[in-house]
Amino acid sequence: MVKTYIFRFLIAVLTSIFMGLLYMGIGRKFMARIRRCYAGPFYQSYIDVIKLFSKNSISHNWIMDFGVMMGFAGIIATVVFLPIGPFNVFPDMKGNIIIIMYFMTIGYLGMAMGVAASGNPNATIGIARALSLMIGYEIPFALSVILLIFANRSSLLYDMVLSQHGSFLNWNMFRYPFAFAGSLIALQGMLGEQPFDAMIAPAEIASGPMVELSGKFLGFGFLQHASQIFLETGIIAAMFLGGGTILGFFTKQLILYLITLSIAAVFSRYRFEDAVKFFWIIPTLLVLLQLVIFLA
Amino acid sequence: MIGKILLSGVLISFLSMFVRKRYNYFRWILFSIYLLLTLYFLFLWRNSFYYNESYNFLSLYGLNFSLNFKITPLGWLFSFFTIFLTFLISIFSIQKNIGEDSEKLISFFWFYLIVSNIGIFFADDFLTLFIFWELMTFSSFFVISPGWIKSFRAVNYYFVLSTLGAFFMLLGIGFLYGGTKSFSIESGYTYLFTLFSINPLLSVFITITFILGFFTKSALIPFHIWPAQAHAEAPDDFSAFLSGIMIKYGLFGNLLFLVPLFLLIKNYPSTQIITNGIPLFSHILSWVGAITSVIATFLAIESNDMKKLAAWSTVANIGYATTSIFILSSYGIAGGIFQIITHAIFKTAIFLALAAVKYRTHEREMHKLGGLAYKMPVTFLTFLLGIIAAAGIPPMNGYASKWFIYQALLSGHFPFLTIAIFLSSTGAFMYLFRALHSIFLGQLPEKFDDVKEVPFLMQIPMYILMALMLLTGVFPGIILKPINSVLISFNLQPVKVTYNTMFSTLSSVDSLKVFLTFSGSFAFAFILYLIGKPRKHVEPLDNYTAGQDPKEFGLTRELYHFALKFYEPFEHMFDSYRTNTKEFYDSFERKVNEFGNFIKESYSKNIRYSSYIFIFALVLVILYGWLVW
Amino acid sequence: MMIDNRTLYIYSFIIFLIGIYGAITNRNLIKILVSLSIIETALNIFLVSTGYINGSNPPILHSGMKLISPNSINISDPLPHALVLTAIVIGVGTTAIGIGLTIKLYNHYKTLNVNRMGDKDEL
Amino acid sequence: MNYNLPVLLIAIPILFSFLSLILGSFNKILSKIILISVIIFNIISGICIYNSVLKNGNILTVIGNYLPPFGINLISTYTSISFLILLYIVFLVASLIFVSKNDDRADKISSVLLLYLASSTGILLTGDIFNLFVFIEIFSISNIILISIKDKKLSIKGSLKYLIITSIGASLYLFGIGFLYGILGTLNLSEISLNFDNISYFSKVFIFLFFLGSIMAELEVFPFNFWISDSYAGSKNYVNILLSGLSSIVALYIFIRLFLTVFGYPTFISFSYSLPFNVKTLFLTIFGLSVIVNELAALSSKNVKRILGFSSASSLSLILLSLSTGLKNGVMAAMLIAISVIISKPLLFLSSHQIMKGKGEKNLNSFIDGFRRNPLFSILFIIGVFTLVGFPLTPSFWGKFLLFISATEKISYTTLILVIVVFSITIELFYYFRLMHKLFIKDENIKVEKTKNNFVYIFSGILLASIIIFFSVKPYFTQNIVEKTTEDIFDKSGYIKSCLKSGEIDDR
Repeated sequence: MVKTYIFRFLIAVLTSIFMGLLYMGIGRKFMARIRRCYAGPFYQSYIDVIKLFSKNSISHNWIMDFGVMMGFAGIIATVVFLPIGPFNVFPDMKGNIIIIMYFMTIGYLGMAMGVAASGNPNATIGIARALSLMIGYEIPFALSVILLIFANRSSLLYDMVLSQHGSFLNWNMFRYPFAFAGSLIALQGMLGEQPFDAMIAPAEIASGPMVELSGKFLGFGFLQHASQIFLETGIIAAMFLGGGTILGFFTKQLILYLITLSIAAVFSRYRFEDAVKFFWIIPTLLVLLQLVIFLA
Repeated sequence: MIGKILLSGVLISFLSMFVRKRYNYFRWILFSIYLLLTLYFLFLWRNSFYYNESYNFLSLYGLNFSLNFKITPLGWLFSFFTIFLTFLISIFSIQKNIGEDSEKLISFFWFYLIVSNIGIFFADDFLTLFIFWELMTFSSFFVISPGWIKSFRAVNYYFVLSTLGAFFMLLGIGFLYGGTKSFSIESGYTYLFTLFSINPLLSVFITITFILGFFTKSALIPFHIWPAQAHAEAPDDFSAFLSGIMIKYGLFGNLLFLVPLFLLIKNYPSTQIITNGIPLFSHILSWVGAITSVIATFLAIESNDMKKLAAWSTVANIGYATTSIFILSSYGIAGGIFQIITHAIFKTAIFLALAAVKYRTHEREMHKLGGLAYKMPVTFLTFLLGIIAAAGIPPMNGYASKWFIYQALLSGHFPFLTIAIFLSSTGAFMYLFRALHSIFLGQLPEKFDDVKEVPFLMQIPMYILMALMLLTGVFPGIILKPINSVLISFNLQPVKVTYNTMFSTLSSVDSLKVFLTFSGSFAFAFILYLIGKPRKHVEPLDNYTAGQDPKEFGLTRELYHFALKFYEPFEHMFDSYRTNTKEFYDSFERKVNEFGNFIKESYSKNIRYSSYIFIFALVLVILYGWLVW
Repeated sequence: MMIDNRTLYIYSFIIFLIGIYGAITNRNLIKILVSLSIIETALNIFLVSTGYINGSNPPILHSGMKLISPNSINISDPLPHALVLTAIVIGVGTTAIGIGLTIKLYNHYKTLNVNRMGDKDEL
Repeated sequence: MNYNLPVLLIAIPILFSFLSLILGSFNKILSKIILISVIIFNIISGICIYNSVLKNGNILTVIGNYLPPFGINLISTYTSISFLILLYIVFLVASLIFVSKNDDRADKISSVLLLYLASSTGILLTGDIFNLFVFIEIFSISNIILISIKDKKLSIKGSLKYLIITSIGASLYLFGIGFLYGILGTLNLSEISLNFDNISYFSKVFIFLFFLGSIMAELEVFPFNFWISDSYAGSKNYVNILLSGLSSIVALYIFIRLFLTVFGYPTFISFSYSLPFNVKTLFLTIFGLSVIVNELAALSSKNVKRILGFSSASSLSLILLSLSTGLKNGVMAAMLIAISVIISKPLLFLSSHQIMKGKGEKNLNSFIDGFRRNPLFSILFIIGVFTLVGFPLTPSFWGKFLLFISATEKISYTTLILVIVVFSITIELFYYFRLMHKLFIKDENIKVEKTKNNFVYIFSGILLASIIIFFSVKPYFTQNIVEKTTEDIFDKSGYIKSCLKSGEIDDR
């Protein structure tokens, strides 16, 4: 029985890495198109990862290695709990949303710890910004999760998906439009895309947390970002777009990612305390409005 | 049997007074042996519930004052985990006191704290509860400020607030005694329940006196300022006891008296206003808990002193526990008690780690520390696991209790309470990482280059606590089974739980599988790490100045440690509505002093004033007599 | 005009009030002590007047008076007179001590004015 | 044990007080010996009176063979005897301290002390209202002299204030007696209490106000306690002990005897037709106000003796407050608190004096580093504070507990006052613990030498502390004392019967 779990675990992890890198490659080409210039082939990100893992790298102490590994492990562990379309690693815990939300924080904690151990002040300033931004976008995201839990009387993503099958009209996107808008903005913050990427602002803090990472550590960061894209878009897809078959699920993820990229291409960077204020006002009010409508 | 334990505690405390100053640590060995004994007895009684014992003291005119104890499941659970954690703390403080020739008094009063701890948890009637409550307040006064000048200002918030609360509770007990002619808690809240319909004003007044008594002790909204002061100033191992155990007495009081009262009201809703399925009163109290946790989290984000930060996080966690207790559903109460126990475990771990840091560096301000992880790996690991548990991240026990609270809140349809709890738990992650980074990661200052790991005796409690956190995290059933027996004593239906999975209406979690997935993915990452080219170790400073000697640039390692104003922009967001309750209490005290001065001034300055007072008094008496006749 | 008990009571009460007024409003310590003795005298008048019975003889048993039954002799009640005696003695005692202390106080403060006696440092 | 022993208790101290003046002029030691021997004699005879009162109830001593309603008589009930013994213990402590100090005016002071002893015993035993006035006057005069012994600015000012207020009080008292005599025609306490009920309503109010006004000064109640701040700060240490310990016992006894037994306060609480105007609210307001005001004054004063003075005044008004609830429990609570206050107050004065021995200025900071300097007396100080403040299992804890229980039957005026009492107790706890905290402040670098305490202080300190511990450890002993005193206070008829049993009631 354990063998099947390990086998399913590997499938989930590898698909998340593979698809994540694919989305990044397509995303890069998409951004280049918007800026009317040409980007490398869509498989460019695979090459980068293989290149990074083959170069030698420097590290300051054992906590840096331990932290980066822990960060990546956290994100993979969360992906395991995400129902990729109909496929589930654990039959009895089909995508418990609360576990996913809390497991993500392990990813952040691991990465933050590894980067902070590098001793570079730019890295820690980046992490401080990332964390305060996190408290910003978590509120609207949590509100929409609560709304859906109240709607389906269960906190399993699987049940949320079940409630949406049938014609695409009864997707949650249409049933709770405001909540969908709020969580889309939250997704923007989660992925750390353009308007809310104060934490890796290259100009101010030399790309923040990644300042000390080199070689395979940067590779780990890359992979973590890739599976993070796969995870977050997967959650929103499951919650609001009724993740159907595997292929349908992937396409929905890609569409969501491209939407965030298109917003990113247009907006310039927010100061992160204004970003937090923005998160606490507009998306939260949207989802609150939806909640009030639902409760009334 | 309980009486013998208490008596032996008092006797040993006098015995410990005669140990000479040089062998100070021998006192603590005595203390931990005593704790081990009590632990053994407690373990013996684990299923002999409802065994009671009474010692008759004084019977003045039919009022028989007697101390009587009863082992209730709630009392047993609380006393077991508190004594166990104090045992760990006492091992830690043996080592801490080897060097110091600390005052004889501290260990003397520690015994009284433990005696009152057992007394409170096993008290069967109000009189015993009040006696040990007073004993605990008086003895904790001396331990928090053993003669340090600065610590008096800190401890007097705690002392004045808790004595005020205790005496208001005495007023409430008086009223209940008026009604029921007996001190038993059981008849107390049934009488109060019937009183709600007859004379609502009096019953609300009585409940408020009890709320004052319990909420001052467990530091909720209007009285939330004393933990930050008391913890910062108390001796380090005592602040572990203070925040791990002493702050729980208020919650124990709630569970003992207020929760059964509200359950009664909930089951037979007569005139009481029922909102959202629970009485309005307890709904307000759960809101008080939620607001405390949010405010405490934001204050913790701003604090730069590591022990103040930990104290504020205790206040926040107590806020969660109160919110979930006052939802009155079986999941709510189970979640609350579970949160209290897990919080006690990981908060003791965090505070012991902080005490170890202070033992080595004698420094409390976080920006003066840094990079201690490279020198003190064991303390770093304890602190890390404590942080993971405090933030409620899955493999550790913090997650299990948070999960329970969410189930209670969500199934009970309290959306806004869930948001408040969620806000404070994400906020918790912010200030916990701040502590982790500023103390353990970042740059190691020159003066701490020769800092060594804490001696082995101090490491034992850390190992045990780490193992405990993981164990209760992966197998939550260990703690949930006794909690179920407590729920049965509240005649609520128990929570469905096996040793490693927790079920609820919304979803179920198998924490063993969660732990296995995490370790599996960690192994996967480790394999990936081995595939990559081996890394080269480089000194951090060589990196920035590209090999040149940083001393020429006048750069010391401290300059590179970013810790002072960690979340400064985030704090500026709240500048406009920053109310300072400490200011309020200080000004209140100043006014009382001025008024007292005015009275004294008017007397002793000269007889002229006193004659005015004399005439005024005479007129008052005559007027009074004339009006009242 | 025969002065009966009622008017005596009122007079003594008025003198008492005068004494009280004097004790309160005076600044000079000696004047306060004088008003204290005024109160004493008011009291004594009051006490004696309680024993007075209208139209009765002074309570001295001379040889001619036969002692048949207490009600028949028309004498005023002797007991308050005895009380007044002790009250006067006590009044004298208190005033003597008062004046002794005022002299001592004068040596310290060099003034008898009550207002200027309270000096700050003793608080 | 014949019936005339109580008279000796008063006569011998007066006789020897004058003898000590004469003998003292030859040699100071003689007057000290007289003082100690008289106090020992009084204690021994007091104890055997106590036994006889236990055996056969109240003892009536008739003086000059005038049967009770006429002449002066001494009546020793259970309350007065137990108060007497407490009084003698505190007086023994004070006189021991006085003897240990060599003072050139020793003979004069010992004669005043003996007068003090005689008058306080007289107050406790007398059965006649005018006789009570005479003893009160002697008592206050000896008080004035004792306060002014220290011959400092502050002490003389304090004694003068005390003189003014007590003489006004005494005059009010005389007015009361005159008025009472005018109506009832008798001076004997028991006869007054016998037909006090059928006095007209208006005159009852007058008598009441006069007597209340007279003893408020002695009881240190709010409008008349302005003498505390100077006399406590100014007077000598053993005088403070006398003031705080003895004068509060005596004042308390006068209040109990006059209001509870003679005027029958408890009876008219329940069905108050005899004194219709609401005396309970009047008492509660005055005493509640005085508790909170004394506490505030104590909180803000810096001089330690002044703090202890004001706090003794506030605990006295707390006792009066619980007495004025008029319930049986209330009076019992008052007795319990009274026992612990009367013994712990002198202990506090004693130990604080020793702790601040070296220091010039007697303010708060002289307590710093007290524990290392003088460990014995700091522990005694802590014991004293714990008993006064109501540490669990001490008599005052049971007293306060009983007070809270008895007064909160239903929401009434008393609960409002109790809320004030709660605040005042917290304030009291605050400033005592502030003092105790200062004891433990120590800075390592300066070496502190232990102060040498002379034997008398140690002996009396340990004596008082052991009495307190004895009371709290053996609760049954305290319990039957308190129950018997409450019984004795409440049975007005028993008091009258024991007084007038030997003579027939005059048919006037």
